[in-house]
Amino acid sequence: MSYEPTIVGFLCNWCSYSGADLAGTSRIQYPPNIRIIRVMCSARVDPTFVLKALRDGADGVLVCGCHPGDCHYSEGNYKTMRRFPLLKKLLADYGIEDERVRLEWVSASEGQRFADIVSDMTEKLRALGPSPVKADLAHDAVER
Amino acid sequence: MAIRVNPQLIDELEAYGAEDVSKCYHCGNCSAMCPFSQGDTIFPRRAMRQLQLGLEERLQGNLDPWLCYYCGECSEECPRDAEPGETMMSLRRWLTARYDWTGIARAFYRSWKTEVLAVVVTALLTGIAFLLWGFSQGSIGDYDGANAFLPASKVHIFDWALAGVLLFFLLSNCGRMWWFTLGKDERTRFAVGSYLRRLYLLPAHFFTQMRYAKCTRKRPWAVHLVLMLSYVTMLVLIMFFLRYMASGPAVDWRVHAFGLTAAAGLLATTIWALRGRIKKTETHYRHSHESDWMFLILLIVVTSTGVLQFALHRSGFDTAANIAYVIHLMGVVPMLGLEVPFGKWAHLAYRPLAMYFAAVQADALRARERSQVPVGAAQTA
Amino acid sequence: MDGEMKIGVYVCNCGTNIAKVVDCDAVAEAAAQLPGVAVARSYKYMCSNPGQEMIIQDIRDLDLDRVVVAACSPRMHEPTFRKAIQQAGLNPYLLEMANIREQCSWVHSDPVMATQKATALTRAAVYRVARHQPLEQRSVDLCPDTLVIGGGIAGMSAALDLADAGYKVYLVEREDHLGGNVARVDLLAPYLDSARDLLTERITRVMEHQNIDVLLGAEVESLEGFVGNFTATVRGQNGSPFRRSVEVGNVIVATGYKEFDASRITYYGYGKLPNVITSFEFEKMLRQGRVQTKEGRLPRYVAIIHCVGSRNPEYHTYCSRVCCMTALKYAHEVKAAVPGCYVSDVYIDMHAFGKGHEDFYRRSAEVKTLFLMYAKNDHPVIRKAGPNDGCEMLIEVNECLSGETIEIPADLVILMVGMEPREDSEQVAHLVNISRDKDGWFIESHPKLDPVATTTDGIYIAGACQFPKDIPDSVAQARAAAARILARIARGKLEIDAVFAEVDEDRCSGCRVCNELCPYSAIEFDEEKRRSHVISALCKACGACVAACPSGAITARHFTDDQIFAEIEGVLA
Amino acid sequence: MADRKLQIALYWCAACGGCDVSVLDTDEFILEVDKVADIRLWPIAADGKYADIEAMADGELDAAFINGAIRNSENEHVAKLLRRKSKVLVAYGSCASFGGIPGLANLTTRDEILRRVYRENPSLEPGNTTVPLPETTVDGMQLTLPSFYRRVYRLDQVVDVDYSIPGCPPQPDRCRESVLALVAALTGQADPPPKGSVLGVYERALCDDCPREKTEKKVKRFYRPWEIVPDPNVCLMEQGVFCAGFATRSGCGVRCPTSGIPCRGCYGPAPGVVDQGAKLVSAVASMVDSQDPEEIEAILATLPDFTSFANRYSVPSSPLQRSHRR
Repeated sequence: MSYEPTIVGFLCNWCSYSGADLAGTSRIQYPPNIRIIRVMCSARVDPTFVLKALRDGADGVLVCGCHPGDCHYSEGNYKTMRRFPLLKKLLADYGIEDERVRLEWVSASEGQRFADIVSDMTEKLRALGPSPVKADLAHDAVER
Repeated sequence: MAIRVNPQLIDELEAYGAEDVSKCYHCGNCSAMCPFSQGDTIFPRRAMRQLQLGLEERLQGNLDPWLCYYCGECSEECPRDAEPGETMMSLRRWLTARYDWTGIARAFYRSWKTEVLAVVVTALLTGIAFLLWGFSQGSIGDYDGANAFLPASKVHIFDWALAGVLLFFLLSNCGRMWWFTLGKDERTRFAVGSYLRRLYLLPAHFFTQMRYAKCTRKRPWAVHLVLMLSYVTMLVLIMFFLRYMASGPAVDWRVHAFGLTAAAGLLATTIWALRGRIKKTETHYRHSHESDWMFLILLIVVTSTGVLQFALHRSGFDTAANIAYVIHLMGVVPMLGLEVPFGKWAHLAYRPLAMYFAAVQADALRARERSQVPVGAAQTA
Repeated sequence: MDGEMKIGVYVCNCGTNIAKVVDCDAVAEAAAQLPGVAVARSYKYMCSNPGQEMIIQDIRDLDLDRVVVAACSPRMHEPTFRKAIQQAGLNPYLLEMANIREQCSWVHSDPVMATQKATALTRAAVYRVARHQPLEQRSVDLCPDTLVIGGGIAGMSAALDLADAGYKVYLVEREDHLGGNVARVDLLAPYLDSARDLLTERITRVMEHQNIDVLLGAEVESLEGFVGNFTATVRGQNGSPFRRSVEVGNVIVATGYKEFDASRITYYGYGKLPNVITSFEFEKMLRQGRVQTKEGRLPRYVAIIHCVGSRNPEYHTYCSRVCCMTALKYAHEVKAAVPGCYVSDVYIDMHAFGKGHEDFYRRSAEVKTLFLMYAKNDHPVIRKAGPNDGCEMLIEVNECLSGETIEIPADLVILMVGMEPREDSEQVAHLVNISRDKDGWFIESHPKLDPVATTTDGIYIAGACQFPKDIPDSVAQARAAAARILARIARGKLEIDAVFAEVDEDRCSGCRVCNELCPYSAIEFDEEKRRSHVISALCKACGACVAACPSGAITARHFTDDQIFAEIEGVLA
Repeated sequence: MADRKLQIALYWCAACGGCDVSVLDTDEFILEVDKVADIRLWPIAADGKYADIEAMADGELDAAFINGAIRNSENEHVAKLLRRKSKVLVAYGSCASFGGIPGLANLTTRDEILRRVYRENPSLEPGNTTVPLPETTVDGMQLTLPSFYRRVYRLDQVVDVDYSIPGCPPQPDRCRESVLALVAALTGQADPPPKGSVLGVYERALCDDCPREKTEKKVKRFYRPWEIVPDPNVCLMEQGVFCAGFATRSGCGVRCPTSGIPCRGCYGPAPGVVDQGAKLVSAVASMVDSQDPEEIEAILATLPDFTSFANRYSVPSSPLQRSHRR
């Protein structure tokens, strides 16, 4: 049986979520592996969400916000931009592969871009294989 | 190499009756509904576009105007009232003027005064000449016989002379037409084979007007065919059987049967056309250039006087018959001498020629495409 | 409490829009099994009246306390369903939508996978809604005055409507005169009426209007606050410099456009050939009543070239919309000014979309304008004419309609330069906090349903700053903006979304990490209590501070950690 | 005063011993405890064998205080044993509560640790390649050792825990308070705190008790403590010294920051916070004063070994709990 990755996407309401909606209204097809969660701004994405998603079995996490300079809240996406390198350091130390967590800028007019990102990420995760986190922790509980 | 346009051309064409062509924005409705516009041809729009742009050379070498018989449907369908039909008509006038090396045609088309003047003067001269000559031949009381005022045998010779002059001008202009359309184009200049193969089209189109018959509307074609056949019949009779027509108390029915039918045909159609143009009954009668009126007036005059003199002579009024005859000739001479080579009549030669040339052109183009096929294939491969 | 919770789940088929890919019944059945779900239905059109009725009835009959609608994007119908459940007496915030159309059925074709995804999204919505709390809308007073940025035809029209309704308007114009780009124009297509007359009436009314405070030679320096309560600082530099701050409730941005710089295009010889000029330079000639070449001669041949900088991948791909009719107008004006002059109009397509435009096009053809069509990627080329060409320049065009490469004479060439966003559109966008599209035009809140408002509440756009527009369209949009604002003023109070951030003062340790973060300076630090707190009216609920608060003392109403955790568990369960 | 003495046990699992010392640091308070309780097991201070515990009836103990994390099978065995024998089980100190310093081992692997310690350690006697094994035979004798687990667990990941008293070690006063509270509960003089309560802590983050002055935070560069002499009155974070205080529960008495040492977060996350590390990521990042990706990278590069600062005491408590590297 072939493995299908599950991606949890945190999209900012103003640009990226609208962009994803635009992909819909323009019927641009992309893999159904992503599950989108709407937040008002990418800056609302607490790194805890990312860890939680991985903990609960996500194979990848995608965070999307407005392009730098275009944030509906003027600077929210810069806050996300600052957070990500640190989050990546943390994840690397926990042995999470870099490809699993991704930050992208998608504007309200970039339905195609959003679809491309999801397709690309899905491809990469298929190649990478399932995330070990959930299984590992289940295993830890039964065998020390 | 870019072609230099002549912005004035479109103004020049106004004198020939093309007034609305600038309105055309090439939506293609006319091409869509014209039966002559097949496949990717842009008939009648190509010529209209060349006219709008002022591509004089291209236009002069374009046969399209002759391929149109002016059924008038395009003009009716045109969303912008650009009158494609009438534009083609005007282009035919313009081309006639272009083909004519003497410049007479141009003068006639551009100013009806000149035309009328020329016709009137010629008529008067003819009148005077025949009167003087008549009195030197016999008595005005005699229509035929030894003492005939205008002896058919001699008039016959005059006819031939006139025909000679007419043919000279007409043929030389046809020569120019060939040069403009095919001669200049090295692809078609020496296509001897195709010239021979297609030759049959000349008589075919001349006598049947078969292309006209293809138009959606049949009536104009019928009328035109009757007119044209009657005219040709009459021409033949005059050229070869004049003596029998004017012959003696005894009626030669072999000739008269034709003569009278032709006369009837001519009268009927001419009157139909005149009525049409006055009442603007049909699209192709909506616009009338001076030359159209001249054409019909001369025709009706000549036909009626012809019939008249016959009637008078048969009913024994020879003097009156002779006078009618002179008037008849006063119409015939300007008609044949001026209108046929330099006026609307010329199309009796240009049209069939155009069909013929068009066929040759088509052959040439097809041959060219065939020769290009491998190239095309190579490109697509 | 999950025990007694009663959630209603409604799966919309959206005709076949959702149902053709997603098995809506299966989604509903799956939802029915979830904890707290009292009823789960699938229906043709949830947004239809019967659809909403169904929800309302269920709420009443089964006394549901929470509702999930799995349908289109919440950006589309959340307000609809919030109203619906409100009618049934539920707090509007006890609703959650699952986006199974835009983000599922429309973008996926595999029914199995799509149905799985739709089920997951619906599950997430159920988990989430179970953690929703009822929230109360707040209303604040709003200042009835309006700030209009830009004194062009759009700005003035909006200002007049607002002022006529009896409200104060501050009209800020950078130049020392009103009128904007229209003031640079002679006659107007398609009726060839005078732009001057049109403007004079507007300008005099604006200048004399007691409710309009015209600030010429001035710029807006900063805009603080939020809808209903903005504070703008206006700085005037020319004349006697001043800086004043005005209180306004709404803002209309009508900053217009600037024309494309023709010298960016080399192949038309603009700047090198003296008689190649732009449309605006020609307007100037017309206004001065002298149509002539640089050498002062009357042109015999005038050529007009369309789409200069527009519909061109190298410059702007969009159509500038006004040039076609303006070009036709020139044909008329040239013929009028120089009788017997030949005008050729070199175009790609003739865009005659507006009222009276098609007739105008026809009339222009009747005055014997020579229309030459060139292909989008095959522009004409202009060169200096030789001594015996009898004209200044020759234009070579590959003419599409004839298929010929032709050469037309020209003494004067007019380049129809397109419109582009002003150089400072980016600063303006930041100033009023709105977004720009890829070309730099301001983005409206909805391209079809709300082309006047922006994503920032209280900021409206009018005229060509949004996209190239002709005068009627600009004025229409301007007056629509005015109407929108008047409608709001009429309501007196201003309903503000109940979604905002809150600091739990018992948990705040006063570390002040959040203070720096708020783009709306909605977070205040109370030196007394040594706690931070949020001014809810200023808060726009972005949640940046919530994520940043190291002690978890800030909650985002309606986007709490709990609710989002629930959603994560939902999509992954 | 209770008629019968309370029966209690203190035990250390994977720990440094600091927790036991912190108990001793309560000084004569021990004697107060002794008045009301019999200490049945306290390896560091009193005699007592596992056998004695095994001999007890289930629930015979009133309370057992376990410090240290679960690193090997012995830790788990004793933890489970005490759980069975005790009415109330208390996770004492940060290791038992969050995994603590031993928990950092979860960022690497068992094999790596054994290799480093028994093969590469410079202090090994040359040629000695002995690695401890669960079972060995020495001259016909079967010797067993507790097996060394793949990872470190916090106490409540292997047994059910009633209360926890965080701190590395718990501050003596807090220890005293919480013990008294428990005694009161166990002797029926007060209602027992709700199960799962964290004792000996405050409800806010450290900054609330930190005397250093706080303003808005913008940082262009971070410093290790020895790199600068920090202003004693200004928030360390604002001076670029990484201090986990604002993401750490107060209760310690702000001993580190008041003595110029940045907080390392031993008291664990503030109430309601899932993971200290994640919170520190967003909080620290939001102080970075730049909008340019390169500059941001550069500034964050001045925070070496970030994770072992962010989750210094809480790796096994983070949602990811351990490294998942393959």
